Amino acid sequence: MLKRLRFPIRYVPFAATVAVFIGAYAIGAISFKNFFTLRVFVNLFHDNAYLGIAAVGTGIVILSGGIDLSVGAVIAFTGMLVAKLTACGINTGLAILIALAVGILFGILQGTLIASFDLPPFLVTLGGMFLARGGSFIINEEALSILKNPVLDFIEDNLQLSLGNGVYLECIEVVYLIVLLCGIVFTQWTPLGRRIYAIGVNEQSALLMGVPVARTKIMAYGIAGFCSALAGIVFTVYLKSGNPLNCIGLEMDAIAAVVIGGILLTGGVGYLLGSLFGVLTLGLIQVLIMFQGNINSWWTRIIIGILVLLFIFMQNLITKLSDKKQ
Amino acid sequence: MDILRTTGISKSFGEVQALKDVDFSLEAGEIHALMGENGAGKSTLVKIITGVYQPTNGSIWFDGADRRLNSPQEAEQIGISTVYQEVNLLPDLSVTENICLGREPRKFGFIDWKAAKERARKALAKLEVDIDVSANLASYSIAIQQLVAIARSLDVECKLLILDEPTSSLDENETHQLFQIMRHLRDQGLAIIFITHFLDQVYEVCDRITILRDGCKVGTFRACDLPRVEMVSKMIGKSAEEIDSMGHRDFSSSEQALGPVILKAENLESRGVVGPLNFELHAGSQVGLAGLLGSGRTETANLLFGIASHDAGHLEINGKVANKSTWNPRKAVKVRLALIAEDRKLTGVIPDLTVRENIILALQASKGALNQIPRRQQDQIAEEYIRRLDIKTPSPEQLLKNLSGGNQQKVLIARWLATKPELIILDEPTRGIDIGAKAEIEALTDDLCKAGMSVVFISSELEEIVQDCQRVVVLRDRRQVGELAGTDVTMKNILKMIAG
Amino acid sequence: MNNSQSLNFIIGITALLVCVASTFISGRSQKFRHLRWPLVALSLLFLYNLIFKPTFFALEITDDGYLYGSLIDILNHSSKIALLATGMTLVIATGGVDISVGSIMAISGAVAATVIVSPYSSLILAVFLALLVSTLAGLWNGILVAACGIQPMVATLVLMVAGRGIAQLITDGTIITFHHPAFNAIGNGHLLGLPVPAWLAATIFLIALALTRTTSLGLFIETVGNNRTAARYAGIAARKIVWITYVFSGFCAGIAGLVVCSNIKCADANHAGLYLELDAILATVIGGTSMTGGRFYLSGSILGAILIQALSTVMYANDVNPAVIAVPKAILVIAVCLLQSDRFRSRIMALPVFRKFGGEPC
Amino acid sequence: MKKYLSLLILPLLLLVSCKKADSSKTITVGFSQIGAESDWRKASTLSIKEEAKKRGIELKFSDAQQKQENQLKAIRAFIAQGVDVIALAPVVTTGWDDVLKEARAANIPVILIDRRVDVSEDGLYACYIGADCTEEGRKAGRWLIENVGKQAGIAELVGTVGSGPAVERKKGFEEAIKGEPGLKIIKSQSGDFTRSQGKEVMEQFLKSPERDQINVLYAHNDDMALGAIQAIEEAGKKPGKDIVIISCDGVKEIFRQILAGKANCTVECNPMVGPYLFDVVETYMRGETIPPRVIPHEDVFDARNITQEVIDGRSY
Repeated sequence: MLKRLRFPIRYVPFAATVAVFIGAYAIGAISFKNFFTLRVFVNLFHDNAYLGIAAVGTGIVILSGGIDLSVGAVIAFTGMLVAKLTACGINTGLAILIALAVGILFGILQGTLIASFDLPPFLVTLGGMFLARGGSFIINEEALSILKNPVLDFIEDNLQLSLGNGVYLECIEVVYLIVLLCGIVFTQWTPLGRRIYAIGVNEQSALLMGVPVARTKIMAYGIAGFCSALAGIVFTVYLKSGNPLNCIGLEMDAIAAVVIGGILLTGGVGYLLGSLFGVLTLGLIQVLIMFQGNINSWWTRIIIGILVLLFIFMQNLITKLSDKKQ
Repeated sequence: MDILRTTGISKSFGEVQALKDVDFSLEAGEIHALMGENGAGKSTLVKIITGVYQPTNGSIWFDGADRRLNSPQEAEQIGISTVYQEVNLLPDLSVTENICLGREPRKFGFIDWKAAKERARKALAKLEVDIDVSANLASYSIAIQQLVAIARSLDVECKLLILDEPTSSLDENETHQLFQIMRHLRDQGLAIIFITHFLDQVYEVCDRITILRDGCKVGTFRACDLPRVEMVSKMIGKSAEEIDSMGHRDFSSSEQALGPVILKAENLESRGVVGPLNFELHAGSQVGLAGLLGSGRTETANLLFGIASHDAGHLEINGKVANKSTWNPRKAVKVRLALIAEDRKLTGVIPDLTVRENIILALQASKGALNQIPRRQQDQIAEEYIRRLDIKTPSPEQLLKNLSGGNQQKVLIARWLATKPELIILDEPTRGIDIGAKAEIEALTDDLCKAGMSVVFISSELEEIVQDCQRVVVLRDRRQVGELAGTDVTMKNILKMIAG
Repeated sequence: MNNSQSLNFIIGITALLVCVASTFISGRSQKFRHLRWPLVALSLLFLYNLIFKPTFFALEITDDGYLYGSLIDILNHSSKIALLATGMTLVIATGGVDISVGSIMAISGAVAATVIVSPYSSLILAVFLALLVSTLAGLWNGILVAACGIQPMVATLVLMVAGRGIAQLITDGTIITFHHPAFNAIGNGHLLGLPVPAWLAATIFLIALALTRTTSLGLFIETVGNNRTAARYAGIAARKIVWITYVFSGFCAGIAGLVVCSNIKCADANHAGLYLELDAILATVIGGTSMTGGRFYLSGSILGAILIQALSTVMYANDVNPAVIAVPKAILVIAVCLLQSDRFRSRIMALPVFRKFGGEPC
Repeated sequence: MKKYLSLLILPLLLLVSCKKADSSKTITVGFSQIGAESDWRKASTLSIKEEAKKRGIELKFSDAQQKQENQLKAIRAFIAQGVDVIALAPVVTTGWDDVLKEARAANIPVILIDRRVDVSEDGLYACYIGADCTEEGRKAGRWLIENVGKQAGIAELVGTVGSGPAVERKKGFEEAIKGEPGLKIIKSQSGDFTRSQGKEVMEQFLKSPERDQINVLYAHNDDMALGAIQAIEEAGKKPGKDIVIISCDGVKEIFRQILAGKANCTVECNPMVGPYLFDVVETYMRGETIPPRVIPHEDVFDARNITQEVIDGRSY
């Protein structure tokens, strides 16, 4: 009996998202020519890889019952850092490693403030956002391009796999998928991952059950920091430049993606795989609007708002229904 | 030989001194009861032994070495594991995880879920529980959850097992199962600290008893050398005679003519939850709701108070008919109904508000936001009830979270008495409350009845019901199976009905 | 010149002394504890200017007979944050958060401007409609949160995203410029020498204070924020309380929107109140209200607003690149919050150095 | 479980259904606009939309809301859609290499509007329409030298820090006045291209110790200038007299101010690029070679050449 009931309650929001994604995709395929092509599908991944990676980090933090608003700013910061370092003639690989290290440290710092002084995550990461954003302006006030860079060019020219008629599976979407996979394995099959869920469900109980709450939290934010930094690097590869104005407000997209993916903001409930469909759906909405091709900017905003709303409603509804069933 | 020795343990929270210089020792292979009123410091002592709190002074010796425990998992590592009073597990995670969290079996560094489930099943099997371990904990009853919690602590190699009020949400059989397990473990050389308010349970399983009062240790005794009455008097610092007088109530009130019907339920039902229910309650009398855990007692209370809405039948309180769709707590309060709910932590306590604010809350709510009770009056009310219920707090402005469980419960009772109710529903009012407070509350309810107030009394302790109620409604499997009145109200009859 | 310098200095010192004094007073009294650390920060800011930039304190009385100077600017510009923070405080106290206020500002401004330039141009109508619409926006949030039980942040995210779109829809994407003396007075006028926005903020603050403290609304809000189930069991209409706070927040945002739009004599749907919700939240938390809900401190939020604005004004005055202002802001916020956190204080105060400094954890 | 199955099937379906983009007769142009942040921007969008309608060209319009990532997505979408020409008003100058290469690979020409991009190799874009902001900066500088003279204390309201126009208009202006030691930029601070910021920053300028030396204001766009004018008036000074006001873009409102004597000069940056754009597009579709550079007609406006007619003639 329980076995049969368990499917809806646990997987419903996620399943709903998948359903809606497929639905939206079908609509696009029917109404626009050249929409139902491999290129569009691959572009979804290529254009949203950085968002996806950020969403993995955000997802983990949200599962731990926190929130991370610093994502966008950290992406911009790492971009600027890599650009600056390479401009200073430092080996690109090294620059990337440094950037990643900085990202992790940044996350750990935030985590420490939150965990060991119980400051509200919203606030600390907001501070982090200001810090990183300001920092990237201190590095350089205007965008820096990384042209003629052997490493990036190599990545671009060689690390790609042709799928026929001019469509390429490129490095960054692969990186995204790998990160996502690692994220899923991490959250579902490692003790630390489960601890993150545990403190997300109920910190007090988790503590009494012997979960090292503070350390786990710090870890979660560290991982998020890493993801943001990696997203920043992917974005830099994607743009071949760093720009302090990049990804303003991206954190909101990431959060939206995670929520749409069926992870509850209260923490402890949901699956990282959902974030994939959250990201793809957001991307899909944009592509649909672009294909439609004469929507005012304000309508774009309103439509996205409405769609987010629809998602939330549907999830609430379905979850309520399945609760009733139980 | 001793396995645990604490010397000169003291602990204070702000102005509240919870423990004063407590020496406590425990032998391997014994079941040791830790007794005391609420606020006596039992929970605090336990939390110190398990590393949740660090003592202000004093030292802990465990298993051959002095220990400085900074966290529960440090305690767990050296073999101290605990089952707390309120189920402290993770409802949104699976049973397996709740049992294995933090010590999952691994394969190449990854969790081996198959093995984990197996272990969970084994651990539960010891308690003769057989459930789907991959289902969410939330999908099981509190009793099961409690057993899962115990299973969790049995799952590790532990030398000292602490059971803090483990039986408060278990029914008879489950309790006896548990006791068997406890004895079994003791015989294997495990030391067990057992905290409970059920005296007979103490005498049933415990070898030694340590009594605390007001944060100080009164003494440690062999169970066989310590008569019940003496223990109680030591716990509450009152003489035996006083206690006798407290326990009894004169049945004159049952002889007095019944007042008008104040509560009338006809085929009252909420489908799939509880019902149909049929009973009446006369002003100035007590009706008991008897039944095993999960028999629908709390559900009934919620139905009457409008927490859950009934979808069939007729409910009339104080001459007001409760409308199916619109019946809610606010309306209930308006007709002079009050509910002191079972789950204090969740449904009653407002931790960050002061005692005063907590006391006047319901009264204020009934008056509505716009006509605020003048501050002076608020203080008077608070002072009055702190005195009447003998609530132990430094001042009315103390935050409620700094009070002990029993005193919190008293504050909640005060909150509802302040609304001058004519009908009050007491759902397990004495759960997790020591005998002293228990007697006080019983005495109080009697007085209230004498003063013309009616009481719906819910308790898993049949003695209480038999003693206090002229009329008992018996529930089984979320349905009303019968009603007893007057002289028929006896343990035997009730048990017969419950057993069915 | 010399004369005026000494005058600046005197003003500066008085300002500083006032701050320091109130710091100690608040430190002593149980009631205003939460104000202490923001006040310390403010004092430090003033001290810095007193030493390095006395002209910062320059105050003049213009020919039109109102005060003019950086201090007044702080008052003037902080008022819009203060307005938002007042509403935000109540929302946060119920355990929620409203990140749509910035967008609501834009909407309110757009509505007002559209009315002003329309044939039926009238101050009353413009203000009325703008406030009506923004209150409705608040109601919308309230319904999503209270009735549909959606997590506040997600619920308000919807309006945050869509709101600017709606505002642009109203203005048809243009920046509506208008010349309407009466309406301009809202953002630029002066009363008893002080700017009107400051008066507005003060009024709203007092209204909120009255609503929450002379009635039991405050108690109920704190109860709901602290333990919602218990509130319901105690017979409090938790839902109603929650959506009322969102409605009020929307209303405050509406007024803030009017102030901004009238201050620059145009409705800029894209930039009006952009990211201001963040400042409002910061102000609230700096003021000592916990983001998990429960106890709230309106006075603290106002002070927080002033502190945040003071910081950026000082930065402007010192020619700091606004893009970089984010950094000191972040540091300030974290610092104040650390000091507000009991755990941090108890750890720091444990150090012998701080023993005598009056910081026993409260 | 169905969900998962369909999930697996989806990519397969796609692989099967890959079809070449069939080209239709009507010209399709994809246009990626920066956003709708100002009247100026809106005007340029309008002019392109209307022109497209007039010429019966199908326009795929996409608003990036100030985000480069959105513009990249848009261009990829256009390529996938198989449009004939892509028009791009880049939000920043950097980071366009890859996507432009993709466009070239799909041999779709890209036309830049009102801002250049710096790319690693030439020929990544077919044509550039619009004056460069550096030139506008120079014009502003020259006007200052000719009309105000060689002695002045200048306050500068910079645009959004790091944004293309801000950087270039600053550069151009500084180039132009480099020769004149008498012209000093005393204050320079970002007003973020908005009126409110422009006003707030100007207020601070007017309270700074150097306030008395400021007699020229150079604002990177009209909106900031309009904000600053208010600030100056509130400070009890006369904009246009006590402080000469020069700004860029040339929107209706600033003309009114100039006519009223409250502002002095605005360097036009012509948003009405629609006609120019579609001329180029049509030449390309006819298979003729297209010019690498088209410069729309742009004026410098001051009290001498602004009349009511000019104002009424403006749509923005």
